[in-house]
Amino acid sequence: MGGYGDVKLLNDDGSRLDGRAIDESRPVEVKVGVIPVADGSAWVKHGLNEAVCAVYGPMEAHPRKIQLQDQAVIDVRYNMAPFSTSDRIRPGFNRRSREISKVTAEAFASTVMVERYPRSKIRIEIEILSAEAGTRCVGITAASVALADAGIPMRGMIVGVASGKIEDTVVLDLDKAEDNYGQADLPMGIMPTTGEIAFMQMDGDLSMDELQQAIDYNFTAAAEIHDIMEAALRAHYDGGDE
Amino acid sequence: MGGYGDVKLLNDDGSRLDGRAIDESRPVEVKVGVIPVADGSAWVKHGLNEAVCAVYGPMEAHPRKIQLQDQAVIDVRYNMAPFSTSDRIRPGFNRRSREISKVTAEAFASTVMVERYPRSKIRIEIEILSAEAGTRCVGITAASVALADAGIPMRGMIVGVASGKIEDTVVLDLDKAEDNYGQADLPMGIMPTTGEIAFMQMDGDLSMDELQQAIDYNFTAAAEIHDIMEAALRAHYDGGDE
Amino acid sequence: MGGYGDVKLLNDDGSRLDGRAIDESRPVEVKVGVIPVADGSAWVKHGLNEAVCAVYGPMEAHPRKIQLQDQAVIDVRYNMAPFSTSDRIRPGFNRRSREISKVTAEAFASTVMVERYPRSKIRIEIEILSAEAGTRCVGITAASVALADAGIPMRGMIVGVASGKIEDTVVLDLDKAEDNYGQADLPMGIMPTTGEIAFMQMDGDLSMDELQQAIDYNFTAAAEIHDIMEAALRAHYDGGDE
Amino acid sequence: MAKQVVPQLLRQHLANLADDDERISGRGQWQGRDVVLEVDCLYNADGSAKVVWGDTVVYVGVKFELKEPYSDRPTSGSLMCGADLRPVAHRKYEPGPPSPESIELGRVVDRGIRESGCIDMNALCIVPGESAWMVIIDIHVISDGGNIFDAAGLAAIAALRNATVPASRYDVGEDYKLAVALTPIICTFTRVGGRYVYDADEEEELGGAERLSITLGDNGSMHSMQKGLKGTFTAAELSEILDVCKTRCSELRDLVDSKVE
Amino acid sequence: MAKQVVPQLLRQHLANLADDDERISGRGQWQGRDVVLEVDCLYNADGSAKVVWGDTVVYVGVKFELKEPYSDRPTSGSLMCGADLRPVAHRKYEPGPPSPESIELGRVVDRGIRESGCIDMNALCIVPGESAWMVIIDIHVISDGGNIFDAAGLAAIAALRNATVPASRYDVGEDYKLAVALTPIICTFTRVGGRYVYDADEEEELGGAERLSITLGDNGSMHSMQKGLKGTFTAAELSEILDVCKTRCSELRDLVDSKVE
Amino acid sequence: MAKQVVPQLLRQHLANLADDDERISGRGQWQGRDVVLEVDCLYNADGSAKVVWGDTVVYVGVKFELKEPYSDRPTSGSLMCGADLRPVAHRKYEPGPPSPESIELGRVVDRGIRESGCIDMNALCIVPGESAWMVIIDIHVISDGGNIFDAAGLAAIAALRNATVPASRYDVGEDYKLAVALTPIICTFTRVGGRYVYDADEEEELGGAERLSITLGDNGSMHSMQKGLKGTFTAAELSEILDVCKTRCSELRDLVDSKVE
Repeated sequence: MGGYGDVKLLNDDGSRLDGRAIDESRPVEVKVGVIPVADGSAWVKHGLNEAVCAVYGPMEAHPRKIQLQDQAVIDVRYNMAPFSTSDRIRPGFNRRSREISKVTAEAFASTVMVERYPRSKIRIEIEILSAEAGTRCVGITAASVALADAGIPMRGMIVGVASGKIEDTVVLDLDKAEDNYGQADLPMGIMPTTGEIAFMQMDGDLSMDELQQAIDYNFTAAAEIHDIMEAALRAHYDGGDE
Repeated sequence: MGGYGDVKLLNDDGSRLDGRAIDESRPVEVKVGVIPVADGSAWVKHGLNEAVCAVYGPMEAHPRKIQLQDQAVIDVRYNMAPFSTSDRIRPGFNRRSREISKVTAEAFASTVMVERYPRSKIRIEIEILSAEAGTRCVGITAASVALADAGIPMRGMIVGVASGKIEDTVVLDLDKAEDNYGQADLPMGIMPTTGEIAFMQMDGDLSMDELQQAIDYNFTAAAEIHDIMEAALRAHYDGGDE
Repeated sequence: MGGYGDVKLLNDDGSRLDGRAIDESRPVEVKVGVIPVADGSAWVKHGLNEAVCAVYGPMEAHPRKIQLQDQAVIDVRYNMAPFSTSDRIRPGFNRRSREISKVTAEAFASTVMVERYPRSKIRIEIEILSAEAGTRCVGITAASVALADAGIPMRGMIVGVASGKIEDTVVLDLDKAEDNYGQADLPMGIMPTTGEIAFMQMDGDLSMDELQQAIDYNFTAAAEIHDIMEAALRAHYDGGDE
Repeated sequence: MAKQVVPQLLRQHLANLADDDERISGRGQWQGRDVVLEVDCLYNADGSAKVVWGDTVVYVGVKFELKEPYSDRPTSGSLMCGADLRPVAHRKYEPGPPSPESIELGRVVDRGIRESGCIDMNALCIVPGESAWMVIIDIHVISDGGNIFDAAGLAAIAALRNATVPASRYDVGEDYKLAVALTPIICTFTRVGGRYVYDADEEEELGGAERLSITLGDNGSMHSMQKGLKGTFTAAELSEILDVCKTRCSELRDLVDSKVE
Repeated sequence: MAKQVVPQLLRQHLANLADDDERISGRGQWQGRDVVLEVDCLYNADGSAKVVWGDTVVYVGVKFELKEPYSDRPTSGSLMCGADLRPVAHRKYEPGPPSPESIELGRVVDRGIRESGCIDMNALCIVPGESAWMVIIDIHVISDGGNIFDAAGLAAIAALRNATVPASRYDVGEDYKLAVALTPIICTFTRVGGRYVYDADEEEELGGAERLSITLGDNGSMHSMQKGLKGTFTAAELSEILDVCKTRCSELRDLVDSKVE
Repeated sequence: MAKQVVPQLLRQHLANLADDDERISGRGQWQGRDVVLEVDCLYNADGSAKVVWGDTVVYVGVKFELKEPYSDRPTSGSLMCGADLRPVAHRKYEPGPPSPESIELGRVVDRGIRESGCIDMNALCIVPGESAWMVIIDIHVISDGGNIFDAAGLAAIAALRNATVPASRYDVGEDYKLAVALTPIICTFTRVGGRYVYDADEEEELGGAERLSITLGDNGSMHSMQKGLKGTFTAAELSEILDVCKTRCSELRDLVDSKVE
């Protein structure tokens, strides 16, 4: 969080610079099956963020040393395309992407029924095409839909959502200016069907009360986005999309 | 191609700056067996270019995942020595070298009788010692002779040759100035014994007629260089060289 | 060696800048068992140098291609912590560390009874925490003690010692200023119990007579440090240390 | 990459089809798949295009950066074109440093654009010897359903023709459209069942042999060629392909024209 | 890294212990291991600390370098925090580029320190737009006996509070103590045998599930959280942990205070 | 690199030969192989040499670059010496980042040249604090038939003595010969069949033990030593070797002298 404090992020009427209410998410769109050669795939647009995800597998895990004897390995790559941000990103090794890939993989290892596929691997490939704050959450949402499209059994779909703090006010779903100049960010991966949290990071400055408010916003938003994800999957299998 | 157009590359009598005729190749010298520890080797000097090539194999292909069940893998490394150019080249990863290695390997996979050596590997190691335009072709010529020296059965020897365009004129075998300031370059790998083309790249600007002229020059030059290669091999096995 | 020659390194009374005699070592301290999770470990402070070493193994050598059929592989990593020097060292690949790791591994492969553990690997992990000239020697000393602590059978403990030349005088155990501005350095790995030399490098300028003097100093110092190492091991197993 | 034995069965099947002048997809020898081209589709790119070409999907984003010119060309901007065949695009792709396949793809597209002269490098200069634009073309293959060269080449030139120079972001004036004088187009031919076909799909590539990629400019002259993969060809075969190539390139150039203006 | 099947036996044993409100080490659910903190212990570091936390041993060294500020923040210094889980620290660690585990460790410690605002970045500036201090925190884990996050976080803030800005080494004045306004502390909780415990040791981590790391500042507000490893939790479980977290953080902050002033 | 069990048979054979004061090649204990030295043999190098030493073939190229001097040595040029044991040189070498073997080779040759003081670093300075020559020595082993240290060291000093400073290429005056005051020479001894021999060949290295490489200057003083590979030696053994070393170094220095002037 930049936390500069000298940038105005709320209008005088309490609304946000882009006109949203403090508990209002940016619009979310979901499409299923956008990558023909993948076993499952999805496209998610969340505000100005855009992500695609391909799922491959389950397949034999190789090299053998990564195999787990009693479950599948979840192998996630979160990657930002070079043109996804205002300043171009050089392709290649990137500490931020590695960390996000790790915690995203751990989230899905908690919800995919990995014990059904011993010694195998499920590849989740998340590509961020446009980034405007909140891409790790958009990637998680896309991955859940792609896993469902691939027919991988899960205990539920994880929804990526975030709340944060700007001008000492807790708000849902920070956009780029709010992320740059705000005071805190709390991205979470929530399974609305069970109430479990499979992914959580936080940085900035939050009191315990503010944390509770942010968590509440996230749960509400997750339920709403979950409906959009289900609708997209239904539409796809009814042959209704596009 | 630089294609500047403002650099004079032809003399008033139509000859080239180094005195060659437009259909005249730079001199080519070939030596066999210059790398004592290799299974086959060759040295080629083509104009001011100088290349050596070692061949190792056929040997077991490892790691196993690179093995092909019904044929040998051709593993080519084209490398420019750090001191081979006017500005020193840093050792290490290099996109140009990777591309040349790939297409060179594919050329030899087309002419070596790879189906005789399932699950094995043939290593072709091309080292450019001096570079003055046209090194990929010199490397191919050297590799053909080294393969022959190693006794690897081939459908024919590939000869590396190039033609190009300078001052709107198609000429054989560009030297460095012509390469830097010319309008087009067409390197090819030709098997004179069968008339097949195993390697081809082109960049610059060529009309269809100019292309035909350049191809004709290349075929003629390939036949001549093929004779030099054969003579060197004969001399080597007759014990006549050095 | 810097070998500038214009820096005064000896006092008028013939003593060194830090007051030591020319045949006097910096003080050496040894502790055993400082890394609880390792199979054996040691900490050595030698002047202002500080090193820790962990030993793991013998364990199965993998990947299999590094295995030796009739003996154990000695796998040494010598690494300088980023904060170990005046100017911070970037973590990662480093030619100097690779060379020291190689020759250190070769030294211990000469003294550990590797033939007792075919197809296995013994890992020696040397970490330099503070560096003030002579770290490769301190690392060797620490590794010997850590190997002993791990119960790995050896023909003897190698002691890391160095002599050098400053102001045309051979002296024992160069400190940082002497190393920077001196004329020669001769680090050695000596087994006092057998009189063998398992490690040796040298750079600078030494006559044959000076070499002999430097070797003599090193042998004497090695015997003394060997006593300190043995005392530390005895104290540790008697439960007497810390 | 794990290499599999290409089933003899597939090769034989493709050969039988070729004997009857047929293809596995039902297409004619020189018939391409449906192509959908979309431009200006990536929010943060300075120029962008998406191509859906059969089962192949490619995004291209163009970005500009201000750089000091090379000392031997003080008035010239520069061009960089790279491709990444990331694991998203096919189960056969693995993570790691750029593979030879992705390097080749980037360099072949690069050469076609660069050698056509469609961008005037001197027009990219802001202050001679001090600053000039570098145009960076990033090819991002999302789904490899065959013939990624042509899809990537098409998306690259369309993204360039869509590009806006972000002068205001760098405080060097107002944004303006990048001038792109020509529209070089790549066409790729693959030997399948013994003969050449245009626009091979995934199965045809798996059971096919060498590949010839040719870039033609607006006036029909050739700007790049590349022979890839195992196999050889003759000068006569090349001639035959070039005739088809002209027609296909014209059609695809018309498609680009219809989208960018 | 070679992954082993975690013995069902260990998991079962840990579950049985949890049922009886016990731990394998005999500790209580929220009881930590003994912690020994030492500062100013590395000769060439500008600030340093060593933490021995049960079987875990971590060194942290702080170094300063003069850099040109980023153009968009001309009056601001910078902070860099990295961790290396080198093979010295456990037989499970292998050489090579930074593993995801070491990247996560460095970034979690980094965020806790950075977001707490304990260092005034503008105070690190020497000449606006020209030179400012970069503070570099290097975490060096020597022995991984479990809960390296808390040991590394503790050593990092202690080393910072021990740090002297080496102005004389860079010819920009006299050395002075780095001003560190706050003492952010990390506490980590791990699900073991179905319930959360504080400060899991090596065996508990091997047989446990997800891990929650929380950084609290002096006034009790939260500066970073991180859920790691396989497993999920509920909002109610998080609340319970946060209460314990406050107490533990205070105790550890007192320990730091007792050593650095 | 795949390591093979060295056949006991070879070791035994070498020991038997040593007992009879013989070598596998028929040479005497201190006898080297034929050496052919050629200089000025690489068109684009500023200095060059080729050494054919038995079955070993090494090229060395010297290049110069203008660099800003290090701030702590503003009037000093610099020297860089590296070696690449590329796969061309033996079937045992694999592609990839520099192996420990190649790093050691480059560093041992570097130390011998650097420590001899044969090049006056201050004479490489053009403008103090602004520009000075960096001398770059690249060792390119083409065929490893044993004893690459001596072949590389010989080619390196010969290439240096052949070198021309390319001042005109950098617009800083006219080209001139690099001043090289001394001719340091490396000699390598290997334990084979229990005793030391000079100039081990490929088979002797395979069945031998430790290796001692010693660089002597013109006046007989020592500039570098390196013990490599598994094995130990005594101070007495070192003395014996040093006597032979002096003679061999003189002979090779004469060879260099005969070629470069």
